[in-house]
Amino acid sequence: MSTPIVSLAEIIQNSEIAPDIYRMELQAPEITQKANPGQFLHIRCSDTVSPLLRRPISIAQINEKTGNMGIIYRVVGEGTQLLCQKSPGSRVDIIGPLGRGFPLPDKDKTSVIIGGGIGVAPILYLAEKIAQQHKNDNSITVLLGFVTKQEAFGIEFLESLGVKTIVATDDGTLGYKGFPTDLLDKYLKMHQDISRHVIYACGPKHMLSRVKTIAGGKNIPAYLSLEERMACGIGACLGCSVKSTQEGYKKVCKDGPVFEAGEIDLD
Amino acid sequence: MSTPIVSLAEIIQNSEIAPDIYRMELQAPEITQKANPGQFLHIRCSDTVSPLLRRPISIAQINEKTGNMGIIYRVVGEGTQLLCQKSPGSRVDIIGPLGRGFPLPDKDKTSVIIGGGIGVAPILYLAEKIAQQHKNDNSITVLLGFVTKQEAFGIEFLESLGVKTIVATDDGTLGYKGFPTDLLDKYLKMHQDISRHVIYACGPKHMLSRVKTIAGGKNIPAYLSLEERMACGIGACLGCSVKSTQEGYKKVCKDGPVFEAGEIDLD
Amino acid sequence: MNIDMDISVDIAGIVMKNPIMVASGTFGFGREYSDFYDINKLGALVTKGLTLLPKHGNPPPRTYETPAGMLNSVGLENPGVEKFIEKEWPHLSKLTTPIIANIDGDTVEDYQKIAKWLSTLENLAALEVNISCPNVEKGGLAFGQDPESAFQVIKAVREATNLPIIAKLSPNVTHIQTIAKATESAGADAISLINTLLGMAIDIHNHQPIFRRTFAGLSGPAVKPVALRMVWEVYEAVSVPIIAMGGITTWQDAAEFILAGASAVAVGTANFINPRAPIEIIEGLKTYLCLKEQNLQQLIGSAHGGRHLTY
Amino acid sequence: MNIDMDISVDIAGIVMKNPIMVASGTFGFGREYSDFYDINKLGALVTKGLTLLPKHGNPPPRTYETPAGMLNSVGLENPGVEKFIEKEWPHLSKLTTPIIANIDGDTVEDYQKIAKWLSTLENLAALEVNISCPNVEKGGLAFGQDPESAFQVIKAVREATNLPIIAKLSPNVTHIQTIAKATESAGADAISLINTLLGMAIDIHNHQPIFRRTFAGLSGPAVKPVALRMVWEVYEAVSVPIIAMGGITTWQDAAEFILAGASAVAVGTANFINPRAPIEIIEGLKTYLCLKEQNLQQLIGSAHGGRHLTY
Ligand SMILES: Cc1cc2nc3c(=O)[nH]c(=O)nc-3n(C[C@H](O)[C@H](O)[C@H](O)COP(=O)(O)OP(=O)(O)OC[C@H]3O[C@@H](n4cnc5c(N)ncnc54)[C@H](O)[C@@H]3O)c2cc1C
Ligand SMILES: Cc1cc2nc3c(=O)[nH]c(=O)nc-3n(C[C@H](O)[C@H](O)[C@H](O)COP(=O)(O)OP(=O)(O)OC[C@H]3O[C@@H](n4cnc5c(N)ncnc54)[C@H](O)[C@@H]3O)c2cc1C
Ligand SMILES: Cc1cc2nc3c(=O)[nH]c(=O)nc-3n(C[C@H](O)[C@H](O)[C@H](O)COP(=O)(O)O)c2cc1C
Ligand SMILES: Cc1cc2nc3c(=O)[nH]c(=O)nc-3n(C[C@H](O)[C@H](O)[C@H](O)COP(=O)(O)O)c2cc1C
Ligand code: FES
Ligand code: FES
Repeated sequence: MSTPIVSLAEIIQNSEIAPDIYRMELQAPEITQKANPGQFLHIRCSDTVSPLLRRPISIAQINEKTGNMGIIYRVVGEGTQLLCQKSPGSRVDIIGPLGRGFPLPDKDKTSVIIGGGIGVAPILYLAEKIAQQHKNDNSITVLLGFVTKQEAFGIEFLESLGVKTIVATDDGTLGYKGFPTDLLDKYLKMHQDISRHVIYACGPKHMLSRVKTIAGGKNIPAYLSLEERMACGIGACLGCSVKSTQEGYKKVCKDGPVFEAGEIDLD
Repeated sequence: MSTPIVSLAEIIQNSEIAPDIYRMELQAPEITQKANPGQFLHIRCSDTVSPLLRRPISIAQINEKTGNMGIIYRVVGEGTQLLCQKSPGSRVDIIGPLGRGFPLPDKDKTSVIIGGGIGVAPILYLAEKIAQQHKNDNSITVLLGFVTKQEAFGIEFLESLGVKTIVATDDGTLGYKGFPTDLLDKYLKMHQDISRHVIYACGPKHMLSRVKTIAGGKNIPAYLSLEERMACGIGACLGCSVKSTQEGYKKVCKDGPVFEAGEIDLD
Repeated sequence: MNIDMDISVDIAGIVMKNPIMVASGTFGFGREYSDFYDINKLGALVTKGLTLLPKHGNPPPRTYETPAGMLNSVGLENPGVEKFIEKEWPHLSKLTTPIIANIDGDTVEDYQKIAKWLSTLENLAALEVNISCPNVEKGGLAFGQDPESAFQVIKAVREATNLPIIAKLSPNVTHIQTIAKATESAGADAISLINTLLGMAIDIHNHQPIFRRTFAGLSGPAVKPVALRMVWEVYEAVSVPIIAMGGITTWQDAAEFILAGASAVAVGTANFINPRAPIEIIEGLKTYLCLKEQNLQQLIGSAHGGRHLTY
Repeated sequence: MNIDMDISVDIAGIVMKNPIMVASGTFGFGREYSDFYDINKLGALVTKGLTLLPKHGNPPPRTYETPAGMLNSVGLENPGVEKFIEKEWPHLSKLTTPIIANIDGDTVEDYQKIAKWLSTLENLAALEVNISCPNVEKGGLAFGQDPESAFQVIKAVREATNLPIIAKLSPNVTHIQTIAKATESAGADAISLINTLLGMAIDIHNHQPIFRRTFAGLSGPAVKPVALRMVWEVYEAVSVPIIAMGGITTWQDAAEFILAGASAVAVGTANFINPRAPIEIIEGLKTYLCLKEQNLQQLIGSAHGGRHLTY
C-alpha cells in the first residue's frame, strides 16, 4: 500500500450531477498518481471543529493527463452539505489515497462489476482501469442499480469506455425494473464459463450481502467495498471495525474498504 | 426600544475596505427601518455549532432608499473570519436592531463625536443622522483615531456628509500624530461655549476611559458605546455585565451598548 | 398530517401543553423572548434562579465561548424573592403557560424560607430546587455533590411547601443515581438534569483564568452526550418523572432525551443562538410523533426497551 | 527567533525532548502516523491500552460524532501483552522517543501481571496505568471512580515494577483531587488526565442506543474546559507531575493546560482530524515561549500565581 499524503487540494469543479449528488474535481497530483480503484480520500469538510471528523469518500475518477481526481458524493448530512457549498478555486484538506482498493483481475479473467446508488462512484474508476488493461470489451460487464432514473449517474462515462453497462432501477424508470443483484443472477445464468469470473461490488450493505451469497453459491471470487463510520481513516483508532469470519474484527479503513467476500461477516 | 427581528438577510456586498476590515451590506428592510445609531446586530457566523454564539456588530450605515444596511467589521477570530468568506447572494442570520443606541442631541446642541479604530463604524451612522437633523455643519465635529493610515476608513463618507472630520493616527501617517482624545482635549480648549456640547464615543476601553475623564472634568454629557462578550444579546442571560456606578451591574446588550458616562464604572 | 396532535404531559401535577420548557437562567423572567414569539406556546417556563436576598452576581467576564459550548459565571444575579414578587410576578402570573420558580440558597434554611415565601403565590406551578449552581461562593453545587446534603435540602423544601418540587441535579458527580435516589426519597416530585459541567478557561496571554472565580459552568451542544447518559442512568434509578436539559438544540436532540427517559425537556443555551428554538422543537417533535404514529407517552424511555444498565 | 529552544522536560525520569505526547488509543502502536512525519520528534508515545490476554474489542459501531467531540466504544481491542512484545515491541524499541505502555486489567492481579511482564522490556520508559476505561465489562472505569480501589491498583503495580508509573484518571468523579491523592500516595510517579467522559447517543429512528454497550467515552475539543478544570484541581492537590489530555488540538490549548499545571500534554482525538497536530503544537509552543521569553518550567502551573482554589 502506498503512503498516504495530506494535501490542501484545489477544487477545480464542484457541481450537482443528479439531485443531491455532486461531482467534485480536485487537483492533487501526488495523490492522483498513487491512487488505486477502491481507495478513498478522508476529507475535512469544515475549517472549524464542526463537524469534527473527516468524511471518507471514494476516489471515483482519475485523470492521468491533468493530474486531477474526481469524487462523487451524495449530500446526506452536515459534512457533505458543507462540501457541496465549496467553490472552485478554494481548497479542501484531504488525506489519501487510503485503504486497500480492488485487486485488479488477471488478464484471463472476466469481471462483473456491481454498483448500487452512490456505490457506483468507485466503480467508475475500477471499470476504467480494468478496461485499460483488457482491450477486449467482453471481459467487463458493469451492472448498476439506482432507486430511480433521476438518481442515475456514470452511465455515459462507462459507455464512453466501451464497457458493457446494464442498468436497473427499483421503480423501472430506467432499464430493468429491480435490483442490480437480479441482473447478476441473470448474468450468471447466461454465462456457463463462470470459473474465470471475478465479481466486484460496492453499494448498500444488503446488496453486498446478496452479492456475497450469490458469489459464494457459485464459488466465484468476489471483492466487496464496505462502509463503516470512521474517525482516523488510517488504522490508528480501531473505530471502523467489521466482523471478520475469522476471530475478531477487521478495520474497514486499513484492511479494507475492499474485502474478499469470505473474509468478512456481513450479517 | 423597538422590538428586535430575526432575519435571514441577503448579503448585497462583502468586501475588504482596509487590511482585515470588511464592509458588508445587508438587505433587511424591517431592521433598517427601525435602527438607531449605536444599535447593533447579533450575527450568526456559521450554520454549524462552531462558533456557537452569535457575534455583535454595530450598524454602521443605513440606506433609507434601498432599505439596505451596512456593517463594518475587523477580522479578529473565527466568527469574523467566517463572516468575511461569505459571498453576495447568500444569506446571513441576524437579529436586530438590538440595544440602546446614542440619544440624538437636542437641536441647540453641538456634538463632538470620537471614534477609535473599528469603533468608527457606528459613528458613521450617528454622524449622518445628526447631520440630517442639524443643517448647520458646525454643530458636529468628528474626531477619528486609527493606528495607521492604512487602517483608516469612513473619512470620505463623513466628508461627503459635510461633517467636519479630524483624523489622528498613532504613527502620524495620516493627520495628527497621536490619539483622538488628544484632539478632543485640543477641541475643548479651542471652544469656550462648551455648555451646549455633547460628546459621543466608541472605541477601545482605554479611549472611552479617557473620554469619560475629560468630559467629567468639564461637566459635558458624554455617551459611550461599550463592548463586552455576549451570549444572548437581548438581556436574557445576564452574561454581558459592566460595573455600574450605582450598585451592581448593567447589561451591555440591553441597558447599553451606549451608556451615559456617569452610569458606568470603567476602571 | 395532524400537527395539532396532543403532546401534552403532566409532570407531578404541572399540566403542560407540550414537553418543551426553557431552562433556568437562559430565559430571564420571560420578557426578552416575548419579542420573538408567543411564549404561552411553551410547555413551561423556568425562571432565573432566585435567592432570598438580591444578588449582584459575579464581575465580568461572565461568559466565554468553548468548542460547541459556553462557560458562564453569572453567579445567580437576581433581584431576590421580594423584588421578584413585586416586579416580575405580576407579568409572569398573567401567562397561561405554567411558571416554575428556580430557587437557590446558601443554607438549608434559605431554601426553606424562599420556598415558603413563593408558596404564597397563586398560580406558581412548581419549585425547581437548584442544588447544582457552580458559580456561587456558598451552597450551590456542594449540595448537589453529596447524597446526604441533597436529601437535606429537598426534605427541608418538602416540609416548607405543597408545591410540586423538582430537584435540579449537578452532573459533577461520580454516581448520579445515588443523588437522584436521595432527592426522590426526600420527596422530590420530579428530577431535572443536568446543570452545567464544571469547566474553566485560561488566558494564555496574561496567564490568568478567564473567570474571576476560576471555574465556570459548561453548557451547550458539547455537553449533550454526557447529559443524555445521565438521564438514561437516572431513568433506571427512580420512578419520578425526569426533565432533561443539556445541549438540546434541535427536535432530534429532544427526541433522544425523551427516548432516554425524559418526560419533558428544557432548552437552555440554544435560546441564545436561535431565539425560536423552543418553538421549532415543538413543531419538529409533533411531526416526528405523527410520522411514527406514536404518542408521547409511548416514546418516553422507550430506548431502554426492557434492557437494563449494563455498566 | 530561536526556535531550536530547549523545551525538554523530565517527568518522573522519562526524559522527553518536548512536552508533547500522543494519547493512548489514538496512535495505535505508532505505525500509522509514521506515514505523516518522523514520530521520533514526539516528546513521548503512549501505546494503545494493553491487557493480559488479547481482546477483540466491541462490536461496531465503535465511534460516533458529537458536537465538537466524538464518542468511542472500542473496548480495548489489543493483541495482549505477549503478542505486543512479539509483534509491536521490536519496531517500537527502535524509536528514540520514549515509549510508554498503557495497561489495563479486569482485576488488580491482572495489572500486576502485565506490569511485571512489561518490566522485562529494555528501554520501555514507563507504564501508564489506565484505571478509567469506560468501554469494558470489568475493571476499567470502576477502579478510577473510587479512591480506595484506585489506591489498590496503583499500589499493586508499584510492587510489581521499578518503571515509572503514571496513573491515568477518569473525569467521571465528584472529587478528582481525592482520587489523585490516593494514586500519589500509592506510589504513582505522575498522573495523567483526563480519560473520556461517559456519554451516549440514541438512534431516534430505531429507538436504540447507538452503542451496543449503551455508554461510550466522549473525547475531543468539547471536553477541553472540563479537562482543564480537573488538571487545575489536581495541580493544587498533588506534587507529582501531571500529564494533561482532553481536547488538545492547537498549541494554544496545550499552553492553557501547561499554565493550569501540566508538565506535559498528550494529543488524542486531534490526531484523527489533523495527523500533523502534535508537530504543529510543538512548533507553536516553541514560538510562544520564545515570544514570552520564558522557559517551559516557568510556565508550568503559572496561572495559579499563588492563588488557591476558591471553590
Ligand atoms: C470507504 C468509504 C467510502 C465512501 N465513499 C463515498 C462516496 O464515494 N460517495 C458518497 O457519497 N459517500 C461515500 N461514503 C459515505 C460517506 O462517508 C458518508 O455519506 C458521509 O460520511 C456522511 O457525512 P455527512 O456529514 O454528510 O452525514 P452525517 O450527518 O455524518 O451522517 C448522515 C448519514 O450518513 C451515515 N454515515 C456517516 N458517516 C458514515 C460513514 N463513514 N460511512 C457510512 N455511513 C456514514 C450516518 O450514519 C447517517 O445515516 C463512503 C464511506 C466509506 C466508509
Ligand atoms: C455592541 C458591540 C458592537 C460591536 N461592533 C463591532 C463592529 O461594528 N465591528 C467590529 O469589527 N467589531 C464589533 N464588535 C466586536 C465584535 O463583536 C468582536 O470582534 C467579535 O465578536 C469577534 O468575534 P470572532 O469570532 O471573530 O473573534 P473571537 O475569536 O471570538 O475573539 C477574538 C477577539 O475578540 C474578542 N471578543 C470576542 N467577542 C467579543 C465581544 N462580544 N465584544 C468584544 N470583544 C470580543 C475576544 O476576546 C478576542 O480577543 C462589537 C462588539 C459589541 C459588544
Ligand atoms: C447563562 C446561564 C445561566 C444559568 N443560570 C441558571 C440558574 O440560575 N439556575 C439553574 O438552575 N440553572 C442555570 N443554568 C443552567 C441551565 O438551566 C441548564 O441546566 C444548563 O445550561 C444545561 O442546559 P443547556 O446546555 O441547554 O444550556 C444557567 C445556564 C446558563 C448558560
Ligand atoms: C478511539 C479512542 C481510543 C482510546 N483508547 C484508550 C486506551 O486504550 N487507553 C486509555 O487509557 N485511553 C484511551 N483513550 C482515551 C485517550 O487516551 C484520551 O485520554 C482521551 O481521548 C481524551 O483526550 P482527547 O480529547 O485529546 O482525545 C482513547 C480515546 C479514543 C478517542
Ligand atoms: S477509522 Fe480509525 S482505524 Fe479505521
Ligand atoms: S448578552 Fe445576554 S444579557 Fe447581554
